Amino acid sequence: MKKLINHPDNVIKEQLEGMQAAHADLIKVNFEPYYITRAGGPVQGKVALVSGGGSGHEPMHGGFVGHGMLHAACPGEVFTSPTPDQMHEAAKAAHGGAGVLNIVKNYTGDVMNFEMAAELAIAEGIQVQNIVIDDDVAVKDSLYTAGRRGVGATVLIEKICGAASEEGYDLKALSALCRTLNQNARSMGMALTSCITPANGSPSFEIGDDEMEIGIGIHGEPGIQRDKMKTVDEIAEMMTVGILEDGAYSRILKEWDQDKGEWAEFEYVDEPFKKGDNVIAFVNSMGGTPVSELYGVYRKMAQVTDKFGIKIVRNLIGPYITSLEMQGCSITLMKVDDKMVKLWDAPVYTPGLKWGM
Amino acid sequence: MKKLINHPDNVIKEQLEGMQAAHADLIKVNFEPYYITRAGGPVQGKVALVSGGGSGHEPMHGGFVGHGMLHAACPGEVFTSPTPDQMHEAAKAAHGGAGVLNIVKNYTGDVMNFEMAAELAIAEGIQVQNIVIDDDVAVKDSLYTAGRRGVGATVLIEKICGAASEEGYDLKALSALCRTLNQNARSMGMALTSCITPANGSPSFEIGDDEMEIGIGIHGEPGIQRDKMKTVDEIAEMMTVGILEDGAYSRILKEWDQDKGEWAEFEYVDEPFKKGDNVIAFVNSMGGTPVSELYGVYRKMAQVTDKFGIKIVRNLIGPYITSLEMQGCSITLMKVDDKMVKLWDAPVYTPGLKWGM
Amino acid sequence: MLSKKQIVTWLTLCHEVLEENKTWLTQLDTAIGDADHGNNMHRGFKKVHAQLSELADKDIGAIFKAVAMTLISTVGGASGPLYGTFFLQAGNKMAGKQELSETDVAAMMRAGLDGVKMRGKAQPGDKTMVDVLSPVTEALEQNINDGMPVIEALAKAVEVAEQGVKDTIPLVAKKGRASYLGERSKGHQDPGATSSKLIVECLYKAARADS
Amino acid sequence: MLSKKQIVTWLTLCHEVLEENKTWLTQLDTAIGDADHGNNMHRGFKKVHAQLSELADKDIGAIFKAVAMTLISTVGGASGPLYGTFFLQAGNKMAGKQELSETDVAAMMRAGLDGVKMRGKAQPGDKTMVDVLSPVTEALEQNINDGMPVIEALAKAVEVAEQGVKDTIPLVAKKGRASYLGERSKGHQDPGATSSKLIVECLYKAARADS
Ligand SMILES: Nc1ncnc2c1ncn2[C@@H]1O[C@H](COP(=O)(O)OP(=O)(O)O)[C@@H](O)[C@H]1O
Ligand SMILES: Nc1ncnc2c1ncn2[C@@H]1O[C@H](COP(=O)(O)OP(=O)(O)O)[C@@H](O)[C@H]1O
Ligand SMILES: [Mg+2]
Ligand SMILES: [Mg+2]
Ligand SMILES: [Mg+2]
Ligand SMILES: [Mg+2]
Repeated sequence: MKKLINHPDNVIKEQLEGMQAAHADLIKVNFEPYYITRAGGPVQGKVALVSGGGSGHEPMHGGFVGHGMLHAACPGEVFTSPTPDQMHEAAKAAHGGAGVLNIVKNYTGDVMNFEMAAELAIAEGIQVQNIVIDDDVAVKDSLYTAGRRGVGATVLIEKICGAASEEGYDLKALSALCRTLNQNARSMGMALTSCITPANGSPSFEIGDDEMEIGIGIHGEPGIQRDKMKTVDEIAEMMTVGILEDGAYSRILKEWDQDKGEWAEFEYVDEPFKKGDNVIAFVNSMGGTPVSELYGVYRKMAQVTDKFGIKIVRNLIGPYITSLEMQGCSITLMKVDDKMVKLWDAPVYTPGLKWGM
Repeated sequence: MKKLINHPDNVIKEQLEGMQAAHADLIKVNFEPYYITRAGGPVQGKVALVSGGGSGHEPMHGGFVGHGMLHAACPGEVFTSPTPDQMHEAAKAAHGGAGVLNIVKNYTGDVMNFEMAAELAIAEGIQVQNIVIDDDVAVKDSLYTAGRRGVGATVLIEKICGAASEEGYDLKALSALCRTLNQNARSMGMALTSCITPANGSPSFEIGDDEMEIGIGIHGEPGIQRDKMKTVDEIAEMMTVGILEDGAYSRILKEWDQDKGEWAEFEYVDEPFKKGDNVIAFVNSMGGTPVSELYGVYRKMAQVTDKFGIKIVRNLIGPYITSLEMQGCSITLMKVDDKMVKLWDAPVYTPGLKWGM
Repeated sequence: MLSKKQIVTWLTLCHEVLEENKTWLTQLDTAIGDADHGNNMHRGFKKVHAQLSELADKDIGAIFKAVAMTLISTVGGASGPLYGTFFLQAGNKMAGKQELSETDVAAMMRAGLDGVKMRGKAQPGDKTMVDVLSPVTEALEQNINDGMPVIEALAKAVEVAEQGVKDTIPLVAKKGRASYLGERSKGHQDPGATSSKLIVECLYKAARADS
Repeated sequence: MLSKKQIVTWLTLCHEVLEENKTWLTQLDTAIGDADHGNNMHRGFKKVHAQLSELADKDIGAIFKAVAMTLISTVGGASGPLYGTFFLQAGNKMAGKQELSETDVAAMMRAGLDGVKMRGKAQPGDKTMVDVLSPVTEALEQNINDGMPVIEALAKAVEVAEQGVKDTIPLVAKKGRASYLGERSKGHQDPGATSSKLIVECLYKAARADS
């Protein structure tokens, strides 16, 4: 294992110290427990947008704290969900009196820990909602699995909801927007290599020089299948077609019922993409793949969406939701209306994403 | 070799097609010969900032075409300087009647090809100046080598000069600014891995799992020395100290003498950094190293600069001048005054860098 | 009967055994997960162990609840809330007790298992820790109801745990991260079931230690 | 004497030989460069070869200048402008000629070498193509001045070229990309010197082919 690190035990702390040193104008890093909030403090009267997850996906989420995006982010150990007490401290530090929206990626650990965190905040009188993101089409059904993973859509949702919070959406409206964006988005990922976590020192899976993993998540785990390596046209086509041909998807997600004061289950059915849809297209590097290769992916993806009758109105291309140094990519398509596009275009100023200000 | 590509012969064309498809609002890609200009066309009355180099360093330079940065960029074959005819076409396409400034990284091929390109433009009545960038301190002297390589400073210079062109600097003033910025900047790079060019299919050098290359450039060539792998603190300290303790540096660079109508040689002497200097600090990924590790580098670099009495006033952290998928990093420090900082802060809107608009 | 001292011994052994088996649990979680289960469990029980001295004067229920809080705030991932809920529910059930009768031991396991199933919604056969905790709980309840002494009942529980963890190998995961792999999760032993087995073994070892 | 046909044969052979040796030149440029010299030279002379038929009616100087333009606009890197300037200066010197006398051949090499040295500023000993082109030019001038026929003079030039390229091996590079490596460039044969040797060999083979 060769990484630009010191002792594996200190990686997270030191990288957070580096982030704090680099972005003191944008973020404030708390060290015990770990969380990141905006340097300017809580934004009074606006819903606090909070997310978190294991470290190892940078810039997500800590790099997305700042104006127009997250109010707080909690980094756990590498690839490990942060803990409720950590998320609770972050929520309290970011809370501006208008409630907290937790953007929760759909992993068993993330969901449970964020639920316990929400319970802690609610017990202290903070209004909270948890919206679960589950955009990964590689996981086919929700009955016999832990459900679709939350992957690329998370980045797009954090941006759009961050702008909506800035615009003054209340918790109910912001939750509704977040829910709709999740239902509008589908993703697929693949890997050329695995990755090595500092704590373990060895690759998360072995893979040959002529092989690739299809349907990966973001935690270095194997995908849903191993294939022989193909051309980027074949790969991008397979992934984009996989997204576009994914049918109606139904599952049950838990959200907080404000009136009853308890968790409630809701069944959501996502409709597939159809001709005439406008989308944001996100081509993401898993961390080790350079942007030049992403443009090869984008080229074929754009040909496929065009043939399907879908219009790409905005795009994002680069390493935004990563798995350490893994080589590979993911594609996310998110159906958007004009309002969502305006929120996408709204100013954002974070370590990981900047435009408009 | 596993890459997200189709046939190696088509990599550059296809990646440029992907860039065009993704950024039609920002850039216009010409395919025979290859060059990239702004989608809005030449900017009348402003100096056209042009650069170029081998492909493989994305987003540099094509990803930096747009408002507030380059007017045109020429991509050659991977790691191969583009040709004079290509650069000449680009200069003509970008020329807005106020002359062309070529930002030329100091490699034998880049310098010679850009000189021949300048001669072609001058012969057609276009005012041209070539400024050579040579910030790499790993190459010690200029008498017994081809001189210091142009590396990380190039990105910072393209940004600051792009803003200056926007502000209306004429060719003489812009050239002077460019020259000063080059003299103010020093860099050092290192690699954990080599890289594989599509045309060749094998690593540019072999390196063990417990080794690193110090003093690399950006073309996958070996560095000035091979070392046993060290901690990020040791590496960042060595690189930063190497930059800060680099003494006065003298060399001869060629520029166009407008009055005499010929190339002339000028001796430039760069002064070392000193206590009290304000700098822009740029921690760059060579392409395969994720941003999280860059923050580990930044942390120690900032400690070293602080101890030296240098103040970091702005920074840039991420993959901006790369070598395909190489894992490694580079550090650039550039002394800046208030005017330069204002130019750094000025709006920029390109595929690879955006803020302020 | 299990004394408070033996309960504390149990938790100490958990720390030692989970530290010894950190690499093994990591390997299991590498094949069908994200390679953090070994580190997660080690981190959590190391903190538990560090706190044991200050918990000495509390009742067993309070000790379990403190363990729960520590695991929840230290482990993270899926196993943190699950094991945390196990000890929280066990702690509620064992509130005020200074020692555990045979019946208490069975009730403790039942409360813990119910908590894990309530929190994670897994059933036996889903290829999770429930595939160990469930048969262990049922065996304890059955044997203790039939009058078996605690050491013998726990010895039987260890056998059941060993069988339960082996039984996860051919299963296709339906819960947790391994479920993303579908059929590819077959042929691999579940990490959480393995740490559960280790924890049950430690309880048995503690029962045989000084009271 | 060399006929125009033999000059065209020379350029055709350059294309074939540089294609055959593409991998070898790549390997040399991998050890002390950026691994593109083989592809650069192949790309350039492939384009030269494709244009040869339409150059058939031009004089030798014009052929060389067309070769120069093609190399300059196709090769890139350091070798493009250098070889381009070689053929440009050779072309200027050979303007109007339909065949080359022995003296012309020596003058052509001298013009080309001077162009390379003017453009790249390298001296013999810097570990570049000049370490082949310079001794070759001097040998040709000397031998042809002494009355040696062209085929024999070129045979001797090939020997000198082979020695010149071997002599680059122990040198520390002082020009070009290899110079960044300092002492580490020792022990490696220079790629540009190697392609120069190949080009000289092709000229010899062309001199022995049909006129
Ligand atoms: N819903 C669930 N119910 C019960 N146990 C579960 C559930 N989900 C996961 N687990 C257990 O957690 C283990 C993985 O724990 P760990 O690796 O620490 O968490 P993560 O999967 O978040 O990385 C699995 O092996 C499984 O036994
Ligand atoms: N200044 C120079 N003068 C003469 N030859 C040079 C000079 N610089 C480089 N070369 C030659 O060019 C060769 C490298 O060519 P090539 O790899 O095509 O270009 P680049 O170095 O730009 O990648 C070297 O082996 C050397 O022989
Ligand atoms: Mg985990
Ligand atoms: Mg080159
Ligand atoms: Mg795990
Ligand atoms: Mg080369």
